[in-house]
Amino acid sequence: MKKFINNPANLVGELLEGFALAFPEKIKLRGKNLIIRATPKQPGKVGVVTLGGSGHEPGLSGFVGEGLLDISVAGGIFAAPGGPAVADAIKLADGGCGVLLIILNHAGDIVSGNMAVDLARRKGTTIESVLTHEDISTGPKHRHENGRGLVGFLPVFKIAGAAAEQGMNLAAVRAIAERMSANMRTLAVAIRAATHPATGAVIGDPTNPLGDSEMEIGMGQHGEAGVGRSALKSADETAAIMLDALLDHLDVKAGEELLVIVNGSGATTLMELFIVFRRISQLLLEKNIHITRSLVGEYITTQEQAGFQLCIARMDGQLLRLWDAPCDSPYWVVR
Amino acid sequence: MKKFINNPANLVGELLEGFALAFPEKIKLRGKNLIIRATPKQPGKVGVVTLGGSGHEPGLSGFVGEGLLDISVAGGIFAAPGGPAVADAIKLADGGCGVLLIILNHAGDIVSGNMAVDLARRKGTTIESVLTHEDISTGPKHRHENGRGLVGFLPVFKIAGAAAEQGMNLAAVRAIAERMSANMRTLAVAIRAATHPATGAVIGDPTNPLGDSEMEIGMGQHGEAGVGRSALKSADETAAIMLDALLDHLDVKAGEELLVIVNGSGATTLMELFIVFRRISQLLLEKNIHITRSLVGEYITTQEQAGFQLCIARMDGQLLRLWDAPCDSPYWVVR
Amino acid sequence: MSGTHLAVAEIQSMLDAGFSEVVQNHAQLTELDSISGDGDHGIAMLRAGESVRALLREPAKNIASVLVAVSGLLLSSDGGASSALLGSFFLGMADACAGKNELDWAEMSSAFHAGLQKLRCYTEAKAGDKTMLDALEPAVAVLVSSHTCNLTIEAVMALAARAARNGALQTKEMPARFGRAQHLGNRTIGWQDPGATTIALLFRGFEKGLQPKEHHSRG
Amino acid sequence: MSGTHLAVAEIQSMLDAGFSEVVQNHAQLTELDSISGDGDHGIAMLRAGESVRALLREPAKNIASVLVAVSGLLLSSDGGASSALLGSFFLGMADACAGKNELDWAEMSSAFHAGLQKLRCYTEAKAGDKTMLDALEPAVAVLVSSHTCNLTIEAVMALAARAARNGALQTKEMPARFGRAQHLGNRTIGWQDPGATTIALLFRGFEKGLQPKEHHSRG
Ligand SMILES: Nc1ncnc2c1ncn2[C@@H]1O[C@H](COP(=O)(O)OP(=O)(O)O)[C@@H](O)[C@H]1O
Ligand SMILES: Nc1ncnc2c1ncn2[C@@H]1O[C@H](COP(=O)(O)OP(=O)(O)O)[C@@H](O)[C@H]1O
Ligand SMILES: [Mg+2]
Ligand SMILES: [Mg+2]
Ligand SMILES: [Mg+2]
Ligand SMILES: [Mg+2]
Repeated sequence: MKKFINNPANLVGELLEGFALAFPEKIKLRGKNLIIRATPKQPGKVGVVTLGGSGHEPGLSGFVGEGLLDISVAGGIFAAPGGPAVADAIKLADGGCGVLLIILNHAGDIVSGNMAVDLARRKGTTIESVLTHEDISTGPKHRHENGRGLVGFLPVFKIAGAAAEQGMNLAAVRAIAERMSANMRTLAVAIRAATHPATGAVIGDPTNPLGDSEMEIGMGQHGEAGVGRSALKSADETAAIMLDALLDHLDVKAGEELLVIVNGSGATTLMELFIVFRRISQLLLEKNIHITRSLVGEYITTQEQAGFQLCIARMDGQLLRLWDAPCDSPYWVVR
Repeated sequence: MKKFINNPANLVGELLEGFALAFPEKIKLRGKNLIIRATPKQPGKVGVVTLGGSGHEPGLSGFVGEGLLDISVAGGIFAAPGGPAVADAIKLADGGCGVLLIILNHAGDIVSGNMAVDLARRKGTTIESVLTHEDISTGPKHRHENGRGLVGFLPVFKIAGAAAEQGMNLAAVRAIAERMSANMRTLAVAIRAATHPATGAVIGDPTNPLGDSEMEIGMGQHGEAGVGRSALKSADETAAIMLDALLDHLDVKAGEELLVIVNGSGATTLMELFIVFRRISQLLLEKNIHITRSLVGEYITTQEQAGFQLCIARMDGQLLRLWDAPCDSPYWVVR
Repeated sequence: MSGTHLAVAEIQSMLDAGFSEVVQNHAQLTELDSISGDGDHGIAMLRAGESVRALLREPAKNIASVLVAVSGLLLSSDGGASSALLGSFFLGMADACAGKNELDWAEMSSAFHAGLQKLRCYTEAKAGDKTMLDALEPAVAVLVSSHTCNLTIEAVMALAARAARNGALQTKEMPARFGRAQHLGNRTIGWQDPGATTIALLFRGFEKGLQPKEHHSRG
Repeated sequence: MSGTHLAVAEIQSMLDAGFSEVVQNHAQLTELDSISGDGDHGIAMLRAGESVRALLREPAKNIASVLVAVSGLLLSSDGGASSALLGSFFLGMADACAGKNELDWAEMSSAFHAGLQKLRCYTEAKAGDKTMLDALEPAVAVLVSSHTCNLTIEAVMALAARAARNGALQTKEMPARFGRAQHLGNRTIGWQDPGATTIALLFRGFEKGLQPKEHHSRG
């Protein structure tokens, strides 16, 4: 895969440096891989930290800023950062009121996140964590706790970030982040696999590549193969299949209000995402379900993977107020 | 090219509908193809309007909103809208103080823009226009007025939008938009051509496709072939070649301050754009040229074209103040 | 060539035949535009052409109203440079036909000329620049210079169509100097300009549409 | 097997040989991870392995400090699940060696066991789940059960390496239940788990690193 890169061994270092240079008024690179706010949060408020692999830009570090994260710890390409670095971040983010660590459910993030929590606790920091695991393709109803963390990190960052900014205590920030996490569901679809940018190799079983007229529901954020291969369908048909599965899993009833996010995986155009969103809107209207808030864009990508993630979330008054609160990060600003 | 679409004949209608449904608090679709603000600008301020083809999302309609455009008139895929629709938009945007029409230099946009200006004048609207033509590959020094309008539309929208919002009169808004336009330069590079989403056909001379290890400096925003084909270079080398050409064309001297925009063409990842931006920063630092503001992201895309546009602009105090003014559009918010 | 007049229905069938040629050859137009432009010319012409043909099947008040409607469809098809320029062409023709229910050949040729003049308001391109003007200018020139000769309308339109075709063919040898293709310069040599090709198709259709079978002479 | 001790230098050369095997086979590891994971396991192991090997060439204070440093490099290599788990493994070994300048074989095997215990703090995976545990558990079990037998260190490590290799081979038949691959379930059958393969390589290297040539007996 043709790319504008230099030595593949330096990908992460160079991309983080470039990112920090591009947004000096919003964020800073601290040490090797801690993205911190340019102006730290005032002490006396709960810190909010996350961790995750690189190669998914703008996720996750693009959402460090006022009203969102305090620190994002960036790992290698598609690889979680180590626990000690995360523990350092937790310490740094602690303004005396403890820290909430948001972990996306992926093997490496769990291992490093848990290790960091251990290390931070041993150093006396008050630390709680919340897990996002809203993928329904890997987390069917009877074991939803197994689901991967996909674009649903964004509402959880937003809610936790806003709650912390407003001065809620750690228990309250954690509780509302959990509520957001428990009330969202995501499903992904892909029509083209990603490559690993350091090797250029396509991710996926070479003996069973995604055909030219196939799509795969459930393909992971790292290009991991999914479970629902089928013939490529139209935007409208795909939207309907995915929406139905999500509504069923979250058990949404007529009359309810939903947040809807359509997240492009990298190579899929905004044009396509709008066409998908249009159909989602129509279908929800037919079902008398109201879209109360929405986002369409690229929040977490996987190189040149083509496809999208559809996320729905049940909102309530408090969640909506926090969702609407101002924030100011490189890739999401709310006035 | 695999895409999530429905009937190709309905691409534009569906994408505009979806776009409007996704951002109801910011924009509305009026008629077939006018994207207007959800809450119109107060009367007594200059209106700011643009026109351009679709298939380049989020450009141009993603930048309708407070502090930016009042109306964007969307054309067909890669095709300018007709003059009468643009004239309607101008009429609608006129709050009694006249309208500035921002035209990107592309054949169809010029024809329709000029026709709209004629029609609007005949109807008695006070209308001025400004042309963006900052591409240096098609606008060499001795005939820079020939250059295509690329991502430089964004600073011009921002400056004109902020000036209008602040209550400047039409002559002043036009003058400062012209100053912004005259002080910017863009160069594009591509490593993979786009397809037309309605036909799926690759754009470019089929007898001379871009090779697997080639890049093309100067490839257009619609996938039109460029002029500088060469072996694919590293991110750092490419950045240096492009930056040097731009600095020379704009005649930038040590000690000056620049705005730098790196715009991804669609398939190129933010990761790559950051790596490019890093090198641009280093090179400018070496030359003692200061980056005073910067943007890295996708502001105008061309389907799955891979590559980026590098834009530099000479700023002054007034331009910087207008650049920093708040704005609130679907794809650009400044607090 | 004096003595023959074209009424609304004849104008409609001439236009219909013109757009029919264009619509039938849309794939070739897209292919040409893919090489040096952005690959959409045939798409634009197909969409506009089909809607124009549907419109031409409706009864019309007078000649100007037909031409205004054709122009409106071209302009509102949001089809880029070619649609906008063709839209302005038919608008110019319409202006010249204001208030008329039939045209004699002198009026007809000046309507074509007025169309060209209107189109020229929106582009500085001239024959030789590898654009639709390479086909349109010689075709209109034939109409203007021939209406005084003693030829039938069909014969003059056949000459105009031949001039358009030759003009389009000649664009093969030229480097583009206008439109998206201009930036490719010499790399466009060898390929016919898409817009000029459309004009040639349009006039070929006009010629066919004026063939005696459809043509009701009012001698 | 009593009476032999490993000093810092021997531990270093054992570790070095282990990571050398892993580094040499990184491409295979990436290939396996491309099939059912995200195609980066070999990349992570190459990067971490090379930095570990560079570190092992430096003189070290004591055994625990070597192991802490190895663990630190694995953890700070930001290499995902496998690096984090291996990092915790060597951290657990280090804790067990605190204050020691040499290890007898009983101490050595309990250090390996402590490593496994530490690793288990961070995953619930067990042999049978198609993860690195399928190789690591049986290998450590051999060390733990054999240090009481009358065998040389080399011989025990050879048995452990064989157990690791067999464990890794067995993952071929299993559906994944942990890590990124879990979601593919049965579609992973037929492919060896990348992490288990790494463990097998590591122990094959440990065996080589303890070969008499490098091994200074203190009998
Ligand atoms: N400035 C111009 N003057 C004259 N003709 C032009 C101009 N720009 C484009 N054309 C004509 O339009 C044709 C391209 O039309 P089309 O592809 O439909 O529009 P676009 O360039 O907007 O994609 C060209 O082949 C050329 O004949
Ligand atoms: N939860 C887990 N428990 C035990 N081993 C795991 C777990 N997750 C991953 N692994 C091991 O790690 C290997 C993948 O490592 P690697 O590709 O480097 O990490 P990542 O999955 O973060 O990309 C798997 O093959 C498996 O052996
Ligand atoms: Mg990984
Ligand atoms: Mg076009
Ligand atoms: Mg075109
Ligand atoms: Mg992996």
